[in-house]
Amino acid sequence: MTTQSPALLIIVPLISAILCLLLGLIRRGLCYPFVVAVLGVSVILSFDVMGTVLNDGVIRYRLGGWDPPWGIEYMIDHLNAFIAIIIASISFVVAIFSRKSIEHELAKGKIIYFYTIYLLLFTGLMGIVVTGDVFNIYVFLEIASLAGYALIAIGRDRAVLASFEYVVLGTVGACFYLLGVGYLYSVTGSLNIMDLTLRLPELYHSKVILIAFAFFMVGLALKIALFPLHVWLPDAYTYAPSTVSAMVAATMTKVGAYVMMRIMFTLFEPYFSIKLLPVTTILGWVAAAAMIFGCIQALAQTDFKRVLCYILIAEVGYIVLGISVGNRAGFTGAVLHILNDAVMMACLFMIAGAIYYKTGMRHIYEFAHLHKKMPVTVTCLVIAAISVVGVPPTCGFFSKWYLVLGAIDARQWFFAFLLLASSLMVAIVFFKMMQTIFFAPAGESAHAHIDEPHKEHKHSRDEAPASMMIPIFIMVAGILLLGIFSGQIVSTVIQFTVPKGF
Amino acid sequence: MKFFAFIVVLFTGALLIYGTVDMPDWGDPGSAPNSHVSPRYIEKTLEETATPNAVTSVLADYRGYDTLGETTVIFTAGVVCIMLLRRFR
Amino acid sequence: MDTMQFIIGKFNYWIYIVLMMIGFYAMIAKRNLVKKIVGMNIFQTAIILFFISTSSKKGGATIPIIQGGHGDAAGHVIDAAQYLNPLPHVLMLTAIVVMVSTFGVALALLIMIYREYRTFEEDEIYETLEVMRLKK
Amino acid sequence: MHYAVKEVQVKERYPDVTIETVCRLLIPPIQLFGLYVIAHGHYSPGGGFQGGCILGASFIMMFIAYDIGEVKRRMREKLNTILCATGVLIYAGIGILCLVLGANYLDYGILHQILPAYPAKARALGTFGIEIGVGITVMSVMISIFLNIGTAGEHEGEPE
Repeated sequence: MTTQSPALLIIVPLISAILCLLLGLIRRGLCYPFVVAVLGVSVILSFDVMGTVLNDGVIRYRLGGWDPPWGIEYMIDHLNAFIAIIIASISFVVAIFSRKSIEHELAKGKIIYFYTIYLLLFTGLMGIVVTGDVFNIYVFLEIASLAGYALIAIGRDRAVLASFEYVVLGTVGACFYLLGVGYLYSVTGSLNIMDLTLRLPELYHSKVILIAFAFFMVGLALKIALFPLHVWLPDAYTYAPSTVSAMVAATMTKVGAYVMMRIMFTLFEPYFSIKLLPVTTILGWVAAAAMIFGCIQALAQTDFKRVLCYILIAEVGYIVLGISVGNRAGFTGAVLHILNDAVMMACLFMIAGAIYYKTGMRHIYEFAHLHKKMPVTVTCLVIAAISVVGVPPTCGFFSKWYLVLGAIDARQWFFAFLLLASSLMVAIVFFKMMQTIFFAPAGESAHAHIDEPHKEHKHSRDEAPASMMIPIFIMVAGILLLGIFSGQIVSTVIQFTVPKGF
Repeated sequence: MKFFAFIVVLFTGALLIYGTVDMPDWGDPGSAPNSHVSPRYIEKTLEETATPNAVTSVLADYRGYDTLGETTVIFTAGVVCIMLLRRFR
Repeated sequence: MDTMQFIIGKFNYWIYIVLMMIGFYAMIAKRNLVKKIVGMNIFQTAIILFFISTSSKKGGATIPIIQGGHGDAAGHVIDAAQYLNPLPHVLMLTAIVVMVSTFGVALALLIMIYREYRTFEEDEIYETLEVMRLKK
Repeated sequence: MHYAVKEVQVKERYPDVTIETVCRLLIPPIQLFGLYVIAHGHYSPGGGFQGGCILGASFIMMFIAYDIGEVKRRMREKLNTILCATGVLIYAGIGILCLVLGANYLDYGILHQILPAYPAKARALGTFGIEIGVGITVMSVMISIFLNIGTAGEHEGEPE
């Protein structure tokens, strides 16, 4: 089993997606347990792959038995395996969460198709992560994107419009990526990442390679919603169903960031990306702008999910900043932040979903005295918020610590300062929210006149059902435990992901 | 807005054309795509896969995994269209 | 003479880039949603042409189907220069399917938008949204 | 400006002898040609995707010449969905078969253990198997997308 587990990582969700559709035609209720079971198996498989990588080094799995430059291969090193575990675990936990939330927000007949597409989205993301072939990344990127468009479009209000905007911009991003592949192919004749690594260095001064690199970067920046190209993200993730927001926000941008790392530091050597081109400067400034812009916008929003969306844009800025400073601490911080941010975002979006499920409230100004009604949820919200701000016992602190160290090592004092400043602004965002929840004057809650019958029960405890609370607990436990064990994570896994040449 | 879009398009096009300067000429038999990986597909397709059509053998065999992805993409599109457009009771 | 050689060698790429940019312009500047996805289609088609053009070989090369390959005639030596490069064709078959799928999904979304707003014009949609917001 | 897109509704059809006769004569050869394109993909231009498109086109032609009821009588909605899944399942299943026989995923060469063929020929047969899978999926997805978009999803859903 161990030798074949890289392949099973893709096949299991893919075949299950098809079986889920067929199963749903027989009995609709079977879909949910089936999906949860499959994703559980995927988590086990991803840990198995990680174990193999830790023991035996890089896995190179040849699909169809063909040698690499001719066939397609999986190339799994510490970085891939690490991201694969994150994706699998987050999808698993969010899938548990989905049950009530989806029944609440979707028409009954759509549930089968929802779970099918959910598994296809997972397949696409996993496919991007494990593959070692640049064109294959494009194919799976499109699977993930198509599934993402559909899942976002079934949301409420303006979801369809937001999804359409996402289709247009996402396709531009994918096309730019494909153009980058085409330019690389026209001068190297190869698509395999390891083969390209051997063939590229002699071409580093070619204009084609330069343009290919630029188009890879712009295409991926569109996909991960880096600051000037983020316009599709807030609408899309705000109006999507809560389950989808939690899944997509936590995984999609992270996978894009992973592909960016792969392209900058494996496909091209750090020498090319950092020394030869002014990428450090450009990406650094863009990321800094993203951090500040995201936080400022988050301050101005009232819709809870929209606040989270802008914080997500800022978090993408952190990750890209970590990539762009180009040293050991910065890269460690970026990889660690991918993990932490995935956990925190999934947690916060699930909390938003739980609040919406129970009370129908979306805007922060409606949240007054929520702690009397849903004390456990609010406690979880506080812990997650503390982590996003970056207070020591939680995981958010440690990745920011590495990022600041990286910025200081690179003598980018200004970036280090901006990191701290944006943390402060995130803190203000959450303080505002806490103030509304705990200290709002009695009787001023804005929703009082909207749903009158709720008023008598407002102060009685009424938590979301267990299938929603358990995933939130898992994530909160994750936030605390990842904070405590972040030293171990860095020393067992992340230190091996740092590319050679740093 | 339209003017801005026009500038963006002109800039992108200029970048792309700048990149073509170092590309191999059209139809150059010695260019990298024609000399690095692909010759094996043509020379060995009969021997290794017993399929004279090299496109089929590459599509379904050498790079069969891509085609699996492709089939998944179109399957996704089918399911997506059903989910989005069908009115459910 | 050198310039001439250069232009003859590269003009195919330039044509595709012009096509691509027409599509790209339609995608980002047009206010009609149908025109946007038509532009998307032009963009992707131009990329397909670009890839296919990297597979061409001058000097009498033909489609990559081995002649005399029926049956078990696996004996004779095959010269790669006689056949076009099959790899870009394969990649583009995949890309065509992706393009069709994206187009299908985009059309489905358009129909949903039409159901909701009764128009394909972006400006009118935003007007409707503004009216709805004020009504609240 | 308003485009002249009227309310989408499935109208009654106006029977037209010419169109119906031509289609009745044309559709079987088209479908046969589609099968030929799938089956002969090893020796001539063609393959699963192209053949699947032609097969799907024959149903789309039926939809244009007759009406949606005719297409749904020949290819039920549920059957279409199942076929759509079956195609991918065939593809992935052949890969799994290779896995079970002890080779890597999609390594059709190993199929010579269960097929009466030498390894290279087994590869050709495996290729043929997946072409069929691709063809089935492409055909049913073409029909499904066309029916859903062509009628704006207003036709009857699955009877449940």
